[in-house]
Amino acid sequence: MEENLNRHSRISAADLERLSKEAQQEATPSSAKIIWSEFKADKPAMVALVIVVAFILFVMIASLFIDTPKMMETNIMNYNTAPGTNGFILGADTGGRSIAQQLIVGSRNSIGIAIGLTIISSTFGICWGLVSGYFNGYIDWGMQRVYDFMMMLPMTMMIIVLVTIIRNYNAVTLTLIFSIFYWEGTSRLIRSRTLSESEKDYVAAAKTSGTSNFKIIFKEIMPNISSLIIVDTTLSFAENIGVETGLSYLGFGLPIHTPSLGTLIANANDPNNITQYWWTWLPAALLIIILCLSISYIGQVVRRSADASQRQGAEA
Amino acid sequence: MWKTILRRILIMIPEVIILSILVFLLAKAMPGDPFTGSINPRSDPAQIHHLMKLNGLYDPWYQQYWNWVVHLFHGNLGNSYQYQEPVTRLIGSRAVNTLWLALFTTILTYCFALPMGMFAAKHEGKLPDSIIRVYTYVTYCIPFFVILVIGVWIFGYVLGWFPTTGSISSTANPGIQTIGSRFYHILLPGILGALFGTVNVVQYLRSEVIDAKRSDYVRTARSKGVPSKDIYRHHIFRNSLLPIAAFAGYSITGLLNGSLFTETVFSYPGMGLLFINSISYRDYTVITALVLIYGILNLLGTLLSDIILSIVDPRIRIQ
Amino acid sequence: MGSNSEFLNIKDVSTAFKIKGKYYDAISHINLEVHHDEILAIVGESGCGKSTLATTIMGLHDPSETKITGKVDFEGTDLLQLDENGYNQFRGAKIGMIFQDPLSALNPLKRIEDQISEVMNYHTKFTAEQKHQRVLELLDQVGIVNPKRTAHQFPHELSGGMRQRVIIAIAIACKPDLIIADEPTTALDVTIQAQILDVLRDIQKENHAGIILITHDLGVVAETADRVAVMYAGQIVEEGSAEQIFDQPKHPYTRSLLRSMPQLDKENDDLYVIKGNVPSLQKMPTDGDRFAPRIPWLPDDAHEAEPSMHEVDDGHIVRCTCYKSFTFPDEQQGGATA
Amino acid sequence: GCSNNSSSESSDAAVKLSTAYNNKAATNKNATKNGTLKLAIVNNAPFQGITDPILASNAEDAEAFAPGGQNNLFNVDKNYKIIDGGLANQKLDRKAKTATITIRKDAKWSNGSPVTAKDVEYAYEVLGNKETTSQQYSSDFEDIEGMTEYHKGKADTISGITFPDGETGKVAVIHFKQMAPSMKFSGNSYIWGSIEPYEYIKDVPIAKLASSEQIRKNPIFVGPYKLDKVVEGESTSWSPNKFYYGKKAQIGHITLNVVSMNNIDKALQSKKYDTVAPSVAGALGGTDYKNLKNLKGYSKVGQPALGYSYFAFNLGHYDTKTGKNVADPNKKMANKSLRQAMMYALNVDQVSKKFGNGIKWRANTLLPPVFNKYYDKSAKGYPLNIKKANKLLDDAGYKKRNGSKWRSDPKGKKLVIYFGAMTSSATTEATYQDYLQQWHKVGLDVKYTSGKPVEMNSFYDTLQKPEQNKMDIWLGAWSLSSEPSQSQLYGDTAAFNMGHFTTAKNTKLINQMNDNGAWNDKTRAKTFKEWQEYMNNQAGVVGEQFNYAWQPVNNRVKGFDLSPANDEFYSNLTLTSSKLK
Amino acid sequence: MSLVEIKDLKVHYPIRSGFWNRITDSVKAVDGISFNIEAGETYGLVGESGSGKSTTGKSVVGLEKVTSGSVMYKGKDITKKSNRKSLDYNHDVQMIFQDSLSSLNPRKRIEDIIAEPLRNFEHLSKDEEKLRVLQLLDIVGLDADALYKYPHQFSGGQRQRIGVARAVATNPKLIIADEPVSALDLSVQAQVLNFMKKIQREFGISYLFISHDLGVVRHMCNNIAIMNRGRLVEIGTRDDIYNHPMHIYTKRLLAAIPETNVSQRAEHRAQRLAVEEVYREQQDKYYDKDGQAYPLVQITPTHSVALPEDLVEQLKHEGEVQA
Ligand SMILES: Nc1ncnc2c1ncn2[C@@H]1O[C@H](COP(=O)(O)OP(=O)(O)OP(=O)(O)O)[C@@H](O)[C@H]1O
Ligand SMILES: Nc1ncnc2c1ncn2[C@@H]1O[C@H](COP(=O)(O)OP(=O)(O)OP(=O)(O)O)[C@@H](O)[C@H]1O
Ligand SMILES: [Mg+2]
Ligand SMILES: [Mg+2]
Repeated sequence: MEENLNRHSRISAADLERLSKEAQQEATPSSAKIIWSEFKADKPAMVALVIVVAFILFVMIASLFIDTPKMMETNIMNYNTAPGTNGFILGADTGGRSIAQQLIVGSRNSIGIAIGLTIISSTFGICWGLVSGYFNGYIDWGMQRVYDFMMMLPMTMMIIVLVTIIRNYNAVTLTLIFSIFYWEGTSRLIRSRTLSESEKDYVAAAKTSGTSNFKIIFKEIMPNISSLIIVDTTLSFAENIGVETGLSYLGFGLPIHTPSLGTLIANANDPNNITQYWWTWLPAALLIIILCLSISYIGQVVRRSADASQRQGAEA
Repeated sequence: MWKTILRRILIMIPEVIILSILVFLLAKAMPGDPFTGSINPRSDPAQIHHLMKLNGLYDPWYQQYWNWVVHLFHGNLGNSYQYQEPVTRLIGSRAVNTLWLALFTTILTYCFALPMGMFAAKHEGKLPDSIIRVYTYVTYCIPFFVILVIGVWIFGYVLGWFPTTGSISSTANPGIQTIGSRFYHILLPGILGALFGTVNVVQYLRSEVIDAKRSDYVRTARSKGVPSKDIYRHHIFRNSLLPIAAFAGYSITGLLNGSLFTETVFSYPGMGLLFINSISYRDYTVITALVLIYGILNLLGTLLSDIILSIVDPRIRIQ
Repeated sequence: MGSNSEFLNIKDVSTAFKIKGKYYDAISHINLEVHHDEILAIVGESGCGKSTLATTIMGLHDPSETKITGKVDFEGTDLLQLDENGYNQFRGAKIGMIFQDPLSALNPLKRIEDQISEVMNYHTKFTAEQKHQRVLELLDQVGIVNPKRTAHQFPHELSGGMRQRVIIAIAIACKPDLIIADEPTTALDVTIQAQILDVLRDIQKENHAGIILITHDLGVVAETADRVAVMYAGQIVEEGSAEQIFDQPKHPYTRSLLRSMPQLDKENDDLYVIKGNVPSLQKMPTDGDRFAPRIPWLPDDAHEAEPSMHEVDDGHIVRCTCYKSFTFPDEQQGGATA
Repeated sequence: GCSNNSSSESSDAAVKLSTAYNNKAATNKNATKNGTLKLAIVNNAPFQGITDPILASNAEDAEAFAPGGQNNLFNVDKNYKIIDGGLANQKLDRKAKTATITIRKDAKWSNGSPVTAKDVEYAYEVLGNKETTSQQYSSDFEDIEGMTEYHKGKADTISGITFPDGETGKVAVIHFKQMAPSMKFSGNSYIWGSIEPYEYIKDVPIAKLASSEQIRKNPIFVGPYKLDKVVEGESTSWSPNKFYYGKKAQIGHITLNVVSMNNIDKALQSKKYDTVAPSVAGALGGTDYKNLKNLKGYSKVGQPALGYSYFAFNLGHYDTKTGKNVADPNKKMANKSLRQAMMYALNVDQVSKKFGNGIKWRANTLLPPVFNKYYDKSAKGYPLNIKKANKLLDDAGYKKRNGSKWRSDPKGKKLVIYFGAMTSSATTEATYQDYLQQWHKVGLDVKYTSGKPVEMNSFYDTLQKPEQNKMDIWLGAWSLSSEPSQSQLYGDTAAFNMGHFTTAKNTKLINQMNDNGAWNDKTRAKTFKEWQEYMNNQAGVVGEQFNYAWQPVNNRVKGFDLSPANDEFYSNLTLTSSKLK
Repeated sequence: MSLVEIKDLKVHYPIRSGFWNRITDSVKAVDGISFNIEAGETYGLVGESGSGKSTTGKSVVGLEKVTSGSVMYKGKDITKKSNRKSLDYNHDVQMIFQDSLSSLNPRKRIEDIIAEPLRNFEHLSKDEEKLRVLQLLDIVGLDADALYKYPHQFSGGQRQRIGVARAVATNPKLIIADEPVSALDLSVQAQVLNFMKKIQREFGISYLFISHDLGVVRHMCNNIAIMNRGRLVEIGTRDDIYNHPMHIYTKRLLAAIPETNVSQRAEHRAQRLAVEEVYREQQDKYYDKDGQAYPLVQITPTHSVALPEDLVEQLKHEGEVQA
């Protein structure tokens, strides 16, 4: 082959460096760059990104300086202290615990759970979907039956039952329990895209080029559905923040002395708190809304930048 | 068509069996038993042991499961320990409430969502579209129970427009008053549920309509000289409503999930509230039955969607 | 009707699309006329603006995204001045259109009969029975063997050729004077293509309609067209009768196209390749001869600065004077063309 | 009959409530018949709809069907002592070992059929049947002749219950193997206090009774009101029962609706209900009191609740063979000083004040003040005394060693005490936290069992094991029967004695409460007081809090009186206007 | 020995139906075809849409699960996966696809696309590999700039040439070209066809050239097979097929090709209609009762036609079949 090529091509080893340099100059920007320029072009998206990143950083760092057991100590003298009094910026809850501090630690816990849940369930769901979509025959058939079964499970109920069985659960176990149930949606989405993707000729081309199935799945197909993956992951991240709150509300979430946005919002459980002691739950609720909105807005931008026709940013 | 449906149902059977075993075991694995809760000085532990034995709660699990299955085939889901009546009857009376509410919520959801989705898509990119999209984003991000709690507080208590507990007024006479009262009781939870459920439908419908708008067959219709309002009516809406109709089946899952919250907030005696209560009472028979029923309803929901789809979409119509 | 008079007169029509806030001409300054009883073929490479021209005539562009100038004079009415309602009096009734992709052009959820009779709902006063009869008649006319059965079917149950026939039936349902067929056979097999073209020709004979046939297949043009307009980069570069175009092509572009067809006699030779690429919409040169970059060996002064149409023969028009000095490089040197 | 009695004189509560709301302002107003009295049943779950008090195992059902009179046999005085004048009179014959129950002549069920002696007996059959679903049966009933045989299914009837005038007569005689002084009081565990409509339900197998139409859909009652309608799990509505033998009902309609605990304050504030259905354990808590105490148009009524909360220590195990609790001197908490110190370390007074909002107060003993005669008002209990706590610990050898923050046990081993608590409201859990902090203050390393409050079922699941080492101290609560004998809770054979606190003295005192000497009320009261003092001193189980069973009552209601002596509670109620005030 | 021998190849797709969703029938996409591809030649496979051309192509390259029959390469049947592995079959046999856009992974740079087979079959150093890719690009007439670009940045013709470059990267013996130019404009089509020819000349590659465009096939191929409903109806040299078509289907196909000779279009049309007419009348004769073509009968050493026996007899009489 080599001599064959050398015979027919004007290019020889000598030109290699020069030509690759030339090519480098013409190189197309990477998708990260495209997304970044998309953010730069969209001011609200930039704001959302800054909010989310700054908030997560703030919460992670600030919570290092908070002594959680101490924060969660009751101080009955400060029972439901109103915001701004006694040095409580956002007031205190029934146990006289600072809402502001709980908000920080709680956000960290909730975001942690959401991130953990997103990572575990998405990774699993994506792999499952890719494999099931790529192979057909018995593998896919079997994997689809698992979907059907998952689809049938009444999620919240199952989680409640599991949570009651496991007496000593904490944030980690809770995340794992959620993960059992929350991978299915992502996975289905991925599967259907994989299915249509694996019918495309580039997959056939990869096969004829001798590429292994494993490589085709993760190196050929996966990059092509990466925008879907990114969008779905951001959106499910936003959604996952809400998962724990609902269960906390029903009384099956995190225990009260592990603050989370969920346990804070669950203060709204008591109608008296809704009006009289609004500071016990409202900040957490607002926080969730802002966070989710920002994240899903970011998701939109990422989706848009993946779709060349909708881009607003400069074609770099 | 019937064959396909029947086959689907047959395929469902092993799934239901697996679920039933799973649920049965999980329920048994929960700490405590149906009588732990009734701990007061008046009840004699000896009598409780007697009752446990009487109910076969000391048998090995497979035996209990087997008994349960045998009873199941006689249409008997066992007795509720807490309510001391057959589970079928207990759930039956609650199911009516839940299904009423679910049905009403669904209808309202579509009443809200269809015009909104179409309006947004029709005026894509313009102000009304942006408003509706902001609405959907925000609603999407608020946890459902927060909507419920705030809704109850404002409309139930502060304004006093709606009842806040129960499914029917205790003074309603049979007949029209009863129906009216029932309706009055599901009005607020229905509206709140619909406000929440709307989001998904609106987003889905909007993108469907936008896709349809850009489709080739709409271009064909325009070149036929069909006026634009008729194009919307006969082609765009019709074509994008069909998948939405199928969506209704899938949304059962969401509704059932939501029932846990709605019924808790409104003390509405449906299956969701029954479940939450039964969990703390360890009323195994009720828990297993409810999870199973919810599971089957989920299954039927997807089946229903598939059937609707195959009926309305000639491309996948099964001969 | 029946006279050979022109009834569609396109005058100086340009259509510009809005891309990122700026307008770019997809077709510029098109002049064409269509007569009864004739098939006018428009040929050109992909992206040269053929479909845009068709949809401009049909008024299918979103006014907020496009800017259209010029005049489309149809039987005395300037179509471009009409509002949506006014246009609807023409679409379907006096102008029928046939699209390229026969599957997506039909509503997948409606029966064939409904899709055909829909056009009659707006342009005729037929009763339901009359419409039904007409549908069967039309299906028969476009060569469908079992009209009754087909009328009752859904698009996905038909083969590509059948679907295309249905679309033709829709287009001719109200006996329009003008039929615009945008690549009606590109997606079809040769045998079916031949049948569809036969149907089109029969219909034209029967209805005395004028047909604009858009295609990039020179064979199809040669087989069916009475007159041919060759488009390049949004402009018409040559126009004339089929014989004129095929036997005495003048414009370098037309000549290049014909030369790049695989020929019977020169089996094993390399085919002629036009240098370079069709410029994209945003990079379209605005002045001078748009084809000039693709025949670089021709001296610059061979092109007109502002190319205009020259009549070289009776009804044979060529854009720009470059044709006069144009020869293929190999005709002088006999070398390879790659 | 209004009672001016007030039992609150003995409580340490910050507020003083009257048990009755006489509504003086309305006394001269005429009662109206065309109004509906609206009562709320405070409960998070729907009620279960079992009208039969034998089969029902919870308070909600009792509340929901209370206007029907609960088929109660006897009238009681303010000390829950059975008196004549009710549906039936009871005569105890200690020599013959019999209780003779004589039904009044005019007593009728709400369907018009007469109440018979068989109705009295049938209650025992339902209760003791082998297949019954009732949880109310206890071994005490086996003191009735023939009950054991009947319960085991060996006999079809209970031989110890006879009818001198025949089954349809009005007299039933119960023959006991031995008599107990508690038989004089309602709520005792020997003589069942309600009847069953035998004729009406005789065809239903007892095992199926709870789910039968007769019990659920169309029940009959002997009380002042008859059931018009029951909306399953949600509400009941009532109208006067024209067959009622006693004081005639004065209100046209009564409805009772279930309202969840979360919503009750709002519901009352928006005047949806006249009041809540009275409950002996108290339906409303301290937070509710705070929210509702100044509610316009309502007055507050209350009496000490029939219940208390307590700390218990894990001191032994239950020997399943002998059926006895056994103290175990090696248990971590076996040291009395340690227990006392832990109690002195707590500031229950302060907690009660803050969260109880005045309707809760520190329990100074194990018997709530509602038992006027037995309650030891003078008992000190365990007020906050950190100094004393530290001293007790130091003296007992619980010292901080090797510079540790925490005390170790006298042998120098590390001491970690596990505290068991049930998940509950935020307020309650805040209280737990406070207790933990207090213990930490005296150097005791006290931790939650499994790191956090556990859910109720898990909690009792652990405790009901014959032996457990997960919880060293825990916080529980009892709601009580109106008969205060302690054998079921603290007796040496009591299965509910989950801390397994037993001493010879305790057993002796508890037995004394029901021995022959106890027939004398004074002697009995003395025994009770002695027992309370002993328990306080031993600190095996220590009361945490007492509370008021209180409720706001709308000002249109007249004749509202919670006193136990108010035997005609529902008959006495009147409305002075058809709308809520 | 031929480069590749295809023997009685069948590919059936199951149709499931009935209550238990069992296989009740099958689509006979390819139903018993045999032909040989010689080294260095371009073999044309022509037929209408759905006649099974792509399926045949995919089976030869090993992408399709074959129902029965064999594809022999170097004496081994490569329809078995193990044989393909041991032979490094795809090092020697590659494929060019119809849709150039979908056959190039849109998320990969051109360098990675072309290098893919190299990375799988030849283990080169980074620089060697890059050089090889640059040379390949050069051969198909693309600049080095292309290296780090993505497929969507190229025109259809350029993309198809990238596809060619990838296919020749491992210096294969055979390339299956499945309608490589039917999505392209005339001038671009010419470009790609020229490159394919040039590469064939320079590297001695064989093509299995699949197309429905008889004009292009005539331009490219020495030997041609006509496919109809999963079977071959006629195989022969270019001359056999274009100048002496025997099967009625071939005749009809040829008659339908549009003629660029304007002056003769009337005659051409008449001729076509005549063939159509014959086709309608004699259709039954050329197909068996299931509507399938008959087995091929050799008429000349190069020319075989699927004719029924009686027609063969008749032809023999007429002396058209050489003994
Ligand atoms: N809606 C639109 N917005 C922007 N650009 C458009 C739009 N429609 C067409 N174009 C551009 O206008 C030019 C002409 O397109 P047109 O579809 O008319 O070409 P065509 O000759 O029909 O090509 P083909 O043979 O591929 O159908 C192309 O460059 C195309 O990209
Ligand atoms: N995966 C499949 N499952 C079922 N049938 C299939 C499958 N792939 C192809 N077919 C059927 O096999 C037949 C041959 O298909 P193939 O793609 O080989 O045709 P083709 O000659 O390449 O057509 P075209 O010119 O349209 O590409 C067709 O009828 C097709 O519908
Ligand atoms: Mg076009
Ligand atoms: Mg193909």
